[in-house]
Amino acid sequence: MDLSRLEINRRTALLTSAAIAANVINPMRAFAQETPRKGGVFNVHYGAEQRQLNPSIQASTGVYIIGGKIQENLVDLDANGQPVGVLAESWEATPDGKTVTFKLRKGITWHDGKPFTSEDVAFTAMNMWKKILNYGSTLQLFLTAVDTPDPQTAIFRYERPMPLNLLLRALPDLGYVSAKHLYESGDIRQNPTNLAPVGTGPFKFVKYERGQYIIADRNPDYWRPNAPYLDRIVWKVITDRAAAAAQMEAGELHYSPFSGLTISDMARLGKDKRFIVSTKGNEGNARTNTIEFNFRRKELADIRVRRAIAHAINVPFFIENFLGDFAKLGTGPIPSTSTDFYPGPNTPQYPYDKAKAIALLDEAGFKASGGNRFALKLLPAPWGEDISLWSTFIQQSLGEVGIQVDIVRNDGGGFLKQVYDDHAFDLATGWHQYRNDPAVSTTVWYRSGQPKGAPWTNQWGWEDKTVDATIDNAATEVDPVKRKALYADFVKEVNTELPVWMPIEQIFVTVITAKARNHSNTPRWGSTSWHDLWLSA
Amino acid sequence: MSETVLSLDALTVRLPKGADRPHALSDVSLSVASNEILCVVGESGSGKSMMANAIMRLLPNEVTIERGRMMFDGRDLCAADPAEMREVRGAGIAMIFQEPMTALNPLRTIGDQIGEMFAIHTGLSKAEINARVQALLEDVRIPDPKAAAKAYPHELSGGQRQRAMIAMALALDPKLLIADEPTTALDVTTQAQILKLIRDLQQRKKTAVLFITHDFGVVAKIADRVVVMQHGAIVEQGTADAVLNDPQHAYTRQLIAAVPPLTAPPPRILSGKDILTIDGVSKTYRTGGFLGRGARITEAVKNVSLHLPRGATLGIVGESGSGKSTLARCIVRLIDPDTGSIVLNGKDWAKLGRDDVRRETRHIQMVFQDPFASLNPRRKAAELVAQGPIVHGADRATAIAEARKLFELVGLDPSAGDRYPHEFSGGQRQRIGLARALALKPDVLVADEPVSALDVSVQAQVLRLLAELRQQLGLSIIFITHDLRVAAQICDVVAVMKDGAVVEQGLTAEVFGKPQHPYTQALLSAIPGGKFAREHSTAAE
Amino acid sequence: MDAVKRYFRSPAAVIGLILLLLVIAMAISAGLLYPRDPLALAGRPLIWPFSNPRFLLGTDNSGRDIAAQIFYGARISLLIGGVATVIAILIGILVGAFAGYYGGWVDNVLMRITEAFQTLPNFVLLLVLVAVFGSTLTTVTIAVGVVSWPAPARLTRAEFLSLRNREFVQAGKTLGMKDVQLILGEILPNALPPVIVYASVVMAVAILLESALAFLRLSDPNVASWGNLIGLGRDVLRVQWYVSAIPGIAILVTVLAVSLVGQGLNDALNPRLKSR
Amino acid sequence: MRILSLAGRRLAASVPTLFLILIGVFLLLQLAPGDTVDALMAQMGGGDAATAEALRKFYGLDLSVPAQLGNYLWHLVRLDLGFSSIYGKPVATVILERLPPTILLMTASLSFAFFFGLVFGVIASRGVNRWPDTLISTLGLIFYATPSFWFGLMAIVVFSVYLQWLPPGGFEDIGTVQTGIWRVLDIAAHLVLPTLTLGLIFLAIYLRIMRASMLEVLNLDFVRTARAKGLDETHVITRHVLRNALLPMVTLIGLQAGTMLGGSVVVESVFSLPGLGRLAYESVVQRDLNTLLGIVFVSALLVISVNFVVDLLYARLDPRIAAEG
Repeated sequence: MDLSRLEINRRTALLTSAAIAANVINPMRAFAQETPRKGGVFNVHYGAEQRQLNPSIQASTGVYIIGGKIQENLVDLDANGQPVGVLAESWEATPDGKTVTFKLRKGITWHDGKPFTSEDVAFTAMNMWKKILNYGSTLQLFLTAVDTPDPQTAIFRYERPMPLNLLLRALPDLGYVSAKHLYESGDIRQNPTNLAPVGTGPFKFVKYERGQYIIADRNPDYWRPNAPYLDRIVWKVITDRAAAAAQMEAGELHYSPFSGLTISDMARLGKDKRFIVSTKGNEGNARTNTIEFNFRRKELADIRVRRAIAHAINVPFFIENFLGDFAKLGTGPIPSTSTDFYPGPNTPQYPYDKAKAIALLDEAGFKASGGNRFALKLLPAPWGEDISLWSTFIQQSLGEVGIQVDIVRNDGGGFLKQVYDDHAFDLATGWHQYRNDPAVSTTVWYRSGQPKGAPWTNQWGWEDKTVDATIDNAATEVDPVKRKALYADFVKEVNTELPVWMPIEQIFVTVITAKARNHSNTPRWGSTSWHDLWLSA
Repeated sequence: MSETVLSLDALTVRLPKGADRPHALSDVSLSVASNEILCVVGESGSGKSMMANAIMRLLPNEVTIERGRMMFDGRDLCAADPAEMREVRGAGIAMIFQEPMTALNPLRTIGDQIGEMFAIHTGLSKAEINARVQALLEDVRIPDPKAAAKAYPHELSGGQRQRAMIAMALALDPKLLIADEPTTALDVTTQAQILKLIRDLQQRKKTAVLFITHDFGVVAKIADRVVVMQHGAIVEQGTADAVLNDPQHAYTRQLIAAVPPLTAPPPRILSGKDILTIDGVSKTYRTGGFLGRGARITEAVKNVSLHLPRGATLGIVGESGSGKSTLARCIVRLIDPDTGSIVLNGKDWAKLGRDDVRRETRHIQMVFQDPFASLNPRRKAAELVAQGPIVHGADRATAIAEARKLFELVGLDPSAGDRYPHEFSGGQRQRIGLARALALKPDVLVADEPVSALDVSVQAQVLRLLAELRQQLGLSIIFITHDLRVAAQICDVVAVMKDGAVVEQGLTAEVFGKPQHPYTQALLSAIPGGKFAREHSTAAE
Repeated sequence: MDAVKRYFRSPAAVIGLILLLLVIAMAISAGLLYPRDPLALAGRPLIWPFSNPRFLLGTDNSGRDIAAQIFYGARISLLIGGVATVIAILIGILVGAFAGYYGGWVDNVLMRITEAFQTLPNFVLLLVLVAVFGSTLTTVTIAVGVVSWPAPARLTRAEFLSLRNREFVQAGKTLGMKDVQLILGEILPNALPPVIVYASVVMAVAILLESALAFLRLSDPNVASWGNLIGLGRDVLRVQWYVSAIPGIAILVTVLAVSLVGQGLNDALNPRLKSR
Repeated sequence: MRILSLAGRRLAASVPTLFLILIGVFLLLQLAPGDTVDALMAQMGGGDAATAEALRKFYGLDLSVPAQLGNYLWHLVRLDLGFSSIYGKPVATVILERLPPTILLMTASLSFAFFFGLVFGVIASRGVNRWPDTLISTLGLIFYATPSFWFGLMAIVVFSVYLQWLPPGGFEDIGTVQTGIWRVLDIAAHLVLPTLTLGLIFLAIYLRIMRASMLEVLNLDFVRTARAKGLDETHVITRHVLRNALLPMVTLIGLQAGTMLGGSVVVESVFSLPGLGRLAYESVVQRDLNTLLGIVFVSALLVISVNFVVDLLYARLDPRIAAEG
């Protein structure tokens, strides 16, 4: 059925984006300078239970939503995305980029009363960030030592130059500090503190009922004056999204982070004045939907087939009708929200062109005998409603150009093993998380030589020397202007070769009660400490 | 003097459409006086039980009383409303039933169920009721009444349970007691005790008893007056002596003639050689028990030795539980005996291995008791008979043809071969069973209670058929029965078994004429209507 | 046959039969009425039923025609229900026959295994089987079949235990028939009717199990099954509740039909032997 | 006492069954693609091969399968269910935390289904083939045919969102700390819809079994004797028929325990109840072998103890059982 014949109607019944747009533009309706109200309980929807809560050893939004309120990072981002000190007051790097010194804030104590010193920073960096923290280990690959001349100073020594703007961009996610005196002895991974975190943050951990809820109360001796405002935060474990939406409407939940509800519920609640639904406050957690090609299949090794597949899928129609205003057309691995590194739209693109797709496939020599040219196995990641819709859409679109697609469902463990370890896939699709800097978790998708079994890395059986070179140079280029240019070349190269196609760019959606104040005021607000959050009556 | 307790006047009961006849009872009129036992006798399907249920107004809801009156205690029970009927049931008219095994609630004690009669109809206190229950249990001569009151039905024997039912029925001294074949399911010795008990209680309490049976011996033993029923109508009515010794209606005469007399016909000459000798066979069962401890051991067959002359019929008689069936099954190796030898045509059957038994089994065949259960309902009649030869290698066509010939031999229409077992009557099915056994041309035929499930008249026909076949085919038969009268008719030699052992054996005329063993004597005297059977036999000769 | 007459006398059985024939008709006519692949993109997603003439029952959140999926879904549910039932009944009869006929240690061992399957919550076992062997149509069908055999096994064993000592079986033994001939020729034909009637219960459970699996997104996604549609509809439940409601009703009607027919068969067919 | 030894023997006979299940599931899950470390990686959002290797060694997944099975059974004999990789706690504590909701849900649904099944079964059998019977039987069939998750979802939409009578999910109201009677009422309110959803299918089954069993007992001889004693119909039923008709219902409880636990997987995920059912689903998805086997072990114990109680109940109800055997 030819898509064009479809009566496409701009304003689909599903999403009256006019209403949504209003929310996106000015979530913070101009209030007369209200004085913050102290007290109150803030209930948070917690969709997927994590195995532990310490952000120093696990970098995932699922941990930050809790651990980020109890433990604090060295550096975070301010309202317009620039680094701002939290545990660190100031920092400076030597011109050769091999030494970075942090001046720590004075008078900060852990929740158990012990003082916070540079020793904690050194211990966390060397034993957690370098050895256990996912992505942290690659970031701190060349970190040799952390000197602590005095309790307020921590000096990071690197073997190879560490670009300051890369480090400062990475630390908000990969810079949470744990207490040395609690983790010194025994295996860090099995330390019980991981399930009852102790930090310096505005909220102190109270209780964790597995499968039910987590409670944290106000930290009376928090270092920021008269903060936090809230008395208590309760994270409620609700795995069923429809049930979570019901609890939001019943007033039992105030906030559902990181697109926790279904698309239709988010659209519906957007029209309800009791709630604010927007992507504001999630710019730091941009992600793209992928199509990963397995070059071990001879059809996919042929660039013409990969391009034909890209041309065969009407991405604008999919975004318009299935994802609505929470997504937009992607142009490559670096999303447009990354102001520092986005190379602009004029890199090789693959707009929807069914005729061209068919031509390319014929040219590649795969004739359509009886409607099917060849069959492909598509393995979708099992999390994310958008992924399952996107994989169905791929199946339907490729079916139109004679490529039969069979979706193979797996659960979490099964998906990672099949795709990134056994390479038992033809096409795969999931999320690529962009974390403020391409070097953090983006270039690994293209850099060759990734160890077998490492998820979300280049397991496509594809290697390109020039791309590798560009990546390595950019990773160690100190000058921000030169670094940005290098990444622009990187995007051009990978978009031409197309080992992985990233056509859709999405930002997490926040659904929060209209009574909340000082919310969504930084690019990664969901993960921050909420020290200034309060609820009006 | 006795005054009429119950009188039925032209009672007519309609059956739902689709039944084999329009009316269960048509124009039944009779009356029962106090201090009198009226026996209602007739074959199965004559409507005698239906009448009992009609009187108690306990008919199944699709069966309705069409017309007629049932006068009891000055009231017409046909017109009585449910509340009135409930007063009559149990207090006015009491009833005991045929199957003692299932007539009592398995989950409640005997004392409790008898006590319930008082609880329904009287205001007596708990203590008084228990005392009355104890008195009743002594009245019906139950051994150890105190224990019996606390016992559950499954802990009592068939006879004891029937006594409990009688105690329950007579609890409130009802004017009328209806007994629907109370002794049919019991052994002949227990049956004699129960009949005596009913007779004594009836005379002492002057109750009117409506006694329903199909056994003329029982009629002869206890009836004051007799009513004979056929197809729902009364064909003859009168005093016991008149009806038994001078029957007017042809159907009554035919019924009485069918009752096999006790005296044996003149003995046949027997060949000297034995075709089958059983020597020292015994079988013990171990049931229950956990890892060997606490198992209950029952010695079903104890060291039995018998011999079957060629062409003769050896009768094995005894009450239920005497081990006769187990012995029969040991002979055909359905059960493996523990010890002893069974020699057939010179070969010891007891020692054969499983495969040899399967090959040799053609020489000895068995006919079973229950006409409904002994034929596979899913196979056609001809196929059933032809099964044996087919298993032993005959090809299907000749086996089926052979089967049709056998149908004629056993007195069945050959074309009936294509019908299914459920389309035949009880008697016809036993004939099919017989044909199946004869298809393999066996030397010995073992018949385990072949006729005890049949009506008297049908019983007589099958026995006659067996006698003819014995003559025609020179068959040697082992005939197992609990009914001494049947044994007297058909068996040349007889062995009496008790608790797994043979207590007496010899020529039928001798064993029945001059019984040596006290148990045999007790058995013979317990046969109801004994003298009637003897006198009648001389008359009918 | 009077059993057939008796079957049609009960109204419930007739209604059940009509519904079942309706579902079967839907399954057969699916190819004619909806030639295109039911999973293909047919129009805008989430169109309300009866609001657009081209889509009588509207479209789901992947823009697929719900009516087409209901028709094709009939095929899948009947297929999964049917095949799984056959597997369950076959294993059940095999285990039940041997345990019931031979008794002794054979019975003990087989009963321990049956008990093990029944003690283990069947849905958990189903989850494990699907997690291990993947969730394609064949694996799901076999898994559902393998999970539901203990009940028919128990029923067959009970039938064999009661029939084994029946006189017509002993007669067969005296005629010299081997065990196999006795089991297949004599006992099985009489043990089958109640087991066949029980098959309707097994089928009803099989269809419900498949839809529950699909609801947890563990069923075969390349197939237009009712369970998949319900699972998909779960995300839009609050507004477009019809996406889940329509297939839910379809499952309800099918299982109802199968159970009514089963009950009707049971009343009409109670074997001659048992009713005496 | 006779009954205890009988039921004791039954308990002993179920130990081999238990081991059979555990070994079976253990070997089966080895075949599943990916292991708990992959699942952990998926949840952590990434990690390099080195960490994966360390984790595998930590969870003892590097040993050979027989070795893993061996030391699992060795621990099991000492009632140590091993360590849960998802929750980083001993499996026993994880299961103990999740046991109360499941036990509460199961007992509530079982008693709801048994009680109403019994009542409606008796009513249906009294007015057989009249309107109460046909109505109840058809309702029973409709409940039997309704997919439980679908009924659950629709119930949430109607009762908790639209009518706002009942909470849409969860085991109890967190945030506001209640004690004593208020907490009990709160949990009860949370369990109303899940009990209705889980209990519905079993209500239909008990209803049919009770009706059939009542009809069968009503035709037995001792009921005719009771009527001949002058008992009115209600007394005949209460004093004689009911107790006999209950026997098949009681045996059914034993058989249903297993399937009910299976059903709770779906109901607990729809109503987000933190019970064993959902824990089982999560442990399969997360490939947490120890927790799954722990659940299988505990649910098997649960089913076996339910059967043990059923045997005692049955022996008390039916004196014939206590005597022989």
